[in-house]
Amino acid sequence: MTTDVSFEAGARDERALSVWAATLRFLLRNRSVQIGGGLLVLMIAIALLAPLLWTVSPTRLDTAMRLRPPGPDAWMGTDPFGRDVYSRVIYGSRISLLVGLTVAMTAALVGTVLGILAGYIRWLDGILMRVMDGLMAIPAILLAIAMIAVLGAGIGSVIIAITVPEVPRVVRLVRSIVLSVREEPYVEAAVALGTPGHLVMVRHILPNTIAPLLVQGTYICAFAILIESILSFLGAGVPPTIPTWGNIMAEGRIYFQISPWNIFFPATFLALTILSVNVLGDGLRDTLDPRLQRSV
Amino acid sequence: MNADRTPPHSILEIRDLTVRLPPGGDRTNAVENVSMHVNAGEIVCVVGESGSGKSVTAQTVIGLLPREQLTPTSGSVIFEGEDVLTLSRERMRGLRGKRISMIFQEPMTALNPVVRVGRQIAEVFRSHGLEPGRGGMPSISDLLESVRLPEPERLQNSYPHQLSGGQRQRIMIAMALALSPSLLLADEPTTALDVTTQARILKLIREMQDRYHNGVLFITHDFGVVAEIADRVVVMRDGQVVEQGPTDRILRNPQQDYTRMLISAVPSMVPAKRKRAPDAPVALRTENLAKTYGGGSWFRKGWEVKAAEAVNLELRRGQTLGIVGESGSGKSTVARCVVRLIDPTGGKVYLGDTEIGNVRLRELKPMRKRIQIIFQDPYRSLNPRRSIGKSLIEGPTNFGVPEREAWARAVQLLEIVGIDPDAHARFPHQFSGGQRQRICIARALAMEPDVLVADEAVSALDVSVQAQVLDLLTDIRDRFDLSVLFITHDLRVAAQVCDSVAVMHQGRVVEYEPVEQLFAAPTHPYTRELLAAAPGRHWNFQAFCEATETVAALDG
Amino acid sequence: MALYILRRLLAVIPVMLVVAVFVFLLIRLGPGDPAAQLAGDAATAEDIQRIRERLGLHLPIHVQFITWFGNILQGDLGMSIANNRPVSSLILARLEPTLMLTLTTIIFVVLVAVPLGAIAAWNHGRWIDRAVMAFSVLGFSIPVFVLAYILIYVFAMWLGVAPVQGFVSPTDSLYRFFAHIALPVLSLSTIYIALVARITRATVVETLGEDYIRTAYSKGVRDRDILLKHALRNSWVPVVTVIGISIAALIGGVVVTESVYNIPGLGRLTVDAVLASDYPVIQGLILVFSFTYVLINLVVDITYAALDPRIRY
Amino acid sequence: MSITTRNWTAGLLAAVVAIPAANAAFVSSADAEEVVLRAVKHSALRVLDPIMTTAYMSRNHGYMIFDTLFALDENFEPQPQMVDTWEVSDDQLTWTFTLRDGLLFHDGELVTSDDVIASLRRWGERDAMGQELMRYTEEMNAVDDNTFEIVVSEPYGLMLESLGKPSSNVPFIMPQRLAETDSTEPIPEQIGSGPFVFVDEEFEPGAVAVYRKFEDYVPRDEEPSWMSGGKNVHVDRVEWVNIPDHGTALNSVISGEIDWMENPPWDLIAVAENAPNVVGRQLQPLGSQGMMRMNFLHPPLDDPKVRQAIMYAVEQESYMQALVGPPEYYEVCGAMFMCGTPLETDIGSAPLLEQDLDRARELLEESSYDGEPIVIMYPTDVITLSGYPPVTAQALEEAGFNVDLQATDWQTVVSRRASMDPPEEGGWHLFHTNWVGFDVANPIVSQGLVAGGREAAWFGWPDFPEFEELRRSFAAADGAEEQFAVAEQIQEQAYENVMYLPLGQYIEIAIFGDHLEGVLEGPAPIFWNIRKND
Repeated sequence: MTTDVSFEAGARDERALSVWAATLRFLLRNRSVQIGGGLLVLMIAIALLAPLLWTVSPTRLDTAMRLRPPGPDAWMGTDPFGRDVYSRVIYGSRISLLVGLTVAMTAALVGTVLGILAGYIRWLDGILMRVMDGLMAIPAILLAIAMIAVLGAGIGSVIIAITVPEVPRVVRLVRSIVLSVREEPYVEAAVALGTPGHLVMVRHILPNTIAPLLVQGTYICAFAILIESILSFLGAGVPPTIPTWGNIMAEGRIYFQISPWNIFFPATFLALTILSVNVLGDGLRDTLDPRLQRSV
Repeated sequence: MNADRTPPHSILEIRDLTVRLPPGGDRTNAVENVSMHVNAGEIVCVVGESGSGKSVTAQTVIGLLPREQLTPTSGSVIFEGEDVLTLSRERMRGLRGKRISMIFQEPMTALNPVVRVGRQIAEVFRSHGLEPGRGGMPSISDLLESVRLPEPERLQNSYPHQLSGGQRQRIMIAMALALSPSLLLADEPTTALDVTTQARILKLIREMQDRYHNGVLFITHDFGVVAEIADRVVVMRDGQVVEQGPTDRILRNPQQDYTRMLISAVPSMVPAKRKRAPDAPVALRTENLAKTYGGGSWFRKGWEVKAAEAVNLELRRGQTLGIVGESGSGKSTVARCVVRLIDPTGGKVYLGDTEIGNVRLRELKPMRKRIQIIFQDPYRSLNPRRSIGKSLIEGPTNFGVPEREAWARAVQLLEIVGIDPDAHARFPHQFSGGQRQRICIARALAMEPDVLVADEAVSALDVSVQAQVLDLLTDIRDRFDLSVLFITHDLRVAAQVCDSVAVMHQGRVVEYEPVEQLFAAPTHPYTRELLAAAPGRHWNFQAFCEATETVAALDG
Repeated sequence: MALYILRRLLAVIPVMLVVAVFVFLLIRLGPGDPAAQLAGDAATAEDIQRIRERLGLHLPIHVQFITWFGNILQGDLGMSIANNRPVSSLILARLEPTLMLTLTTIIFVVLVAVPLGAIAAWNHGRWIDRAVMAFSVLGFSIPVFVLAYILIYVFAMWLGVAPVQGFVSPTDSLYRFFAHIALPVLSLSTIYIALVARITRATVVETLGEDYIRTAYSKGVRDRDILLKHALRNSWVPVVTVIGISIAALIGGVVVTESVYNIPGLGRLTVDAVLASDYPVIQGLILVFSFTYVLINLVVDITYAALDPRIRY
Repeated sequence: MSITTRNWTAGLLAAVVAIPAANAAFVSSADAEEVVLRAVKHSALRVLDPIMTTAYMSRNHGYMIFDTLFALDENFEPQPQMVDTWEVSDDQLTWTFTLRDGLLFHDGELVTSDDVIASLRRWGERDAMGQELMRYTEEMNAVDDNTFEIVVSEPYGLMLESLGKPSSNVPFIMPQRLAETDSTEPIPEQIGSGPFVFVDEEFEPGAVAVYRKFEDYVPRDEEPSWMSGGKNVHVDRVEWVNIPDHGTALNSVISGEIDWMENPPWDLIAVAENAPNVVGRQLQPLGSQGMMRMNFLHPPLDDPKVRQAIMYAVEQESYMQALVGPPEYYEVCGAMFMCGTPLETDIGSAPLLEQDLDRARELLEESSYDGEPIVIMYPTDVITLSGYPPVTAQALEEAGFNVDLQATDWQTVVSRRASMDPPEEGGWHLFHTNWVGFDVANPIVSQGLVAGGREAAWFGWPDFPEFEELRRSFAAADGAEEQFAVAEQIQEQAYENVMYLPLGQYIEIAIFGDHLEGVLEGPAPIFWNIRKND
């Protein structure tokens, strides 16, 4: 019996790492992942570098300079307060991405925890899923609007308000994966091997949720960015003291005919960002989990 | 076998057919330079293991190759004088169902679930501008009657899910033969069926072929079926024809090693002789074990299924107890109950002297290592995200074995089951089905169990691989003095590995005898039916001759 | 079957109870004093207190909930603070435009998206499929209000082929109804066409891979019949499910669309109520929308059970 | 692919093309013989009781269905409207009024003295000027059905101005049974004696309000002038449509779907006026005044130096640019009682007209301010208000203040501004609003100048007893010259104390189709006298 085969932990980790690297390489071969991911990375770069990119402070008013068309002084024109649309749009990318990514991660995290609880603790399942059904019955935008009315306008409350309606969807997803994977022979084998319940969950069941969650997470991210802009546009979102794309458009909407740049530029950035996340999501789904469907 | 027919003329002639696989596969062509022919009134069996290209051949003939994935690159398929490879889409459609028809493996999914079966049969006529029961065409009822379906009038208004698998396959046959095609392609039409149903369907195909005098290209992996039905045999492997010839010649005198190997790998119906200690201690015992599903919900009071009832079994150390039964007989329920993957609703399970059927999960845990299970599907039995090494040490480490020690043991076990120990860091997808099943066995052995439950553990494997895994199972049983509870639907396999066999039917054990006695003198009618239905029971495949010692009493 | 329907009906109760509790707490815990609002600029503290008592706002919260919930069960959704009318009458008055808008949209979506998805699925992997998918992903990415403005600008202002705003009841003039509803429906439906086309495509692609499709081919069934009679007929369950579920999301679009096109429906009422902090109206709207959503999905489920021979209950 | 792609595509195209092609088609009314005037108001009509609330929409609604005893003409003179004749006793204490004959309520009942007295009493509970009048009033008696008298405790010079008060709250006359409704509760039905009848069945709050001509209304013979004179109605029906989106509303005036739009955003007026069939006109004579109000109760704004620092830090022009935009629609004006009124004066206003950050910093340095954030309420949903707070915030920051700009909606501002709590506990430091010129045109009506502290003053609660006395003396002043002198004094002190800051004066334009004829000017929108030509 040869025991000189190397079973050192380091060697194993290296292999595990290379699995991730291989997965990443595999993902990057997908055209949608390339396009969507590339665009998204560009948007994130803009958001991160925003303070270097804007030409004047995005909140600086100059009432004498209001509603100027795009030109050398103001690349994307000025808004009704004479603020620089370009600087505001650049700043807005921070808010949109912050909201999108935070909502996606929070919803995924909370949803996963609740989904596992529902899928594993039988008595909790009924109660939890009724509550989730109830939440899902309330149209997301209405729920968000009502929650913002209670929590008060602010980025934090917008994030919470958009997250809450998304959580049930993640819970359902995770729960269904837990319930179906639990029937897989390899999970049963692990049970037969005496593996404790929490380890079965962590080792054998949870990894199955990563790919669907990643895909679902991108869709939630796109949806959150969209909802944030709609809420701001309706005047029920991030306070207008903070330049978000929705706010810029809301303030520019009545001047649509005489200064379309107030709508055009933020709308373009908004659509491009959502598009990039959606395309990325489609690419991830195609490569990771083709049977997964998107839900609204 | 049909020598008394009119001189054969060739209906189908495949010449040098090559079908290319999409790039990136493990070989360039799905089939390569394949030539064969089918005459009128003849059943030609194409035999091969998975990936041999036998289904692709049939799909090429009827023009159903997956679009843009498989493309015929050379050769010709001459059907009634025309090369179907050159026909237009519409012309090809005109042939399908009318001149060439096909039946498939899965009767459960091959019928449209939301359309009544009568309409589905009628659709064959209507797609070719005909009406059932008019213009000399048979009516739906005629057709249903001809495939021996009872109450044709009622049945044609049924939906597929209301029918049994055998009934659905009969509907498929009725549909395929509705317009009296000259060629019938049958792609493993009985593989998904229970053995008794299989026997009836095979009989029906023969009958129908006698009546319509058409040619049949019958695809199968099972030499038992071949012996039962074929006039001629074509053996395929890796997309190429290995050997072809009349059935009798192939079975008696195979020219190629591969053919020999395939034929001899079919387990014998004659129980293997083996010494066993009659007074070995009892390793596993069930006492009136029962499992009932349903009945829990307030709204579903009426819905209740007794999956297993009053099951009394006894497995002694070092022996193999087989549970044989068709699908739905409750054999897997029993297996999962004794391993406590599901909780029995009645009766007791003793592992040695300890009752484990009703204890709470906490108390159960120490008992877990004494009984292990191997599942049917080798592709789903290993966590695809964990290296096989990690899978192997999982059990022992659960019971406090230091990791280093567990690794060492894992290496040993890999060697025992015939896997290169250096492969411990690989992931399941890098292994074949047979290798995975070996790894599963190693994983179970790592626990040093007393009892091993094998739930259809070889059913999904090709016959040659199946033989090797069976050998391995027998080997480790003897080496580790294991007791094996062997769940199978296959009588041949049971005959080879079991010391005693319990036959289950509708949740109950109907007969429970030592293996020799069960095969030689079955007493329960169901057991007799089961034995009589085993395909190729007249043939001794290992000896390449007709069976001498058989269950002759059951013939007829 | 009756038992199944009863069971599904009973299942609605806990869901709606959750909604009710949630809505009540959400709104009652909110800031802003409705009494002060109602009293107006020149009100004194006593005025406000009098109004508080009239509205029952001085009672403990659980008493308020019980009273409120009891009233709801009797169809009384309370009084609008901003309009001083029963919420139920406000909602009833605004029902028709929203109903017509959503119904027209759903019909339009089904008429466009299902064929689009089916064609894409049939041509799986070819350019037409890619075009449909590209449209779909684009449809997901354009905010409804941006689209609405573009449509107004192009069709109403520039080409002058559609009115800018408003709603005409189909009972008054069918022609003018369609004229007014055309742009709102186009704006509202884009994202749902994207969604439904996508689901249809995915389902039909999957269905086309089923064994019985292969069987149908082997019978010589015509392509058209394979798509219509076999693939689509077996695809409608997921498609209808998505249409049912997306009604919740449709309502979000309705809120925006009605605001932009000045359609006096429930969406407009929602925005007005939010801006006026008219809590009873918000409560009533959420309850009505949620109840509608639950009911529609209930009907969808029961329809499956009635129509799909495979579904047992 | 032979599948029916083509059919489907064709169907789709057909569906899209089927969208009608002619604009006129959408305008054509279902009931062609009726003359309908469709107007978009500046906001939605919600509360139908013009006494319970000061909301201008409710006031406008009141002018449709109710009538008034007196009404202001274009010379700011109260003229009799429902009243036929009146006289004052020699001691100036008893006023006797006789109503015109044949005044009918919409339910067919005659208007009686009892109705008038009940209506005045209810108005007197709510309205500031009404409250003032009631303080002087000893009793109100019905002499007969058509005649009533008001007895005052001492001579009251603003009697007719009060009864003819043009803006919120207007002393509308309603049936006694309605007027007996508690003044904090809305009247249960809409019955008046005005020239229009409210169509309750067609009222959709927030969407549309419908009025039809009151056939039995008897107009006066005089030419109409502002709210006075003959109210002759020439249309069958008036619909007030609420279109919250200004762009949409404007476009529908251009396309002819709507006849009239109140207060479009100033930047868009040019767009409308460029359209061939649309005209824009200022209908409300005085215009409006912006106002910044500080909270006198809490530090640091209880310190006059800090308030003055703010006055120096800001300048009117920026506000007007941010709010209005095009300069032809606004005027920088230091007169607290409006430019263009008899009381116009720019005394004390210099610091407000020119930004002086150095002086502001200086004052701040001398003051008690130690860096606490100034809470500015920022209502974002009202376009005529959302222009101010960011301008203030930026100016204050430049002057060295810390600013907490709290975005919210107008309704929240309305309830929060009533809070006397410290800013950090739900109160506030500073908010902005607008007043119609008539509501600030003299020291008595102007709420911002009431300095009676927590009990009597308007939100912000300045408490200056001497100032309050000065203000009272205006009511007693005899003659225009004396009034002006008092007003000058009041304004000077008001600026010194920074009672409030006028943010400039702007006019509002109504745009309407040029097919409308006879559109009248007045302190509130007037729908009588208009003819709709084809």
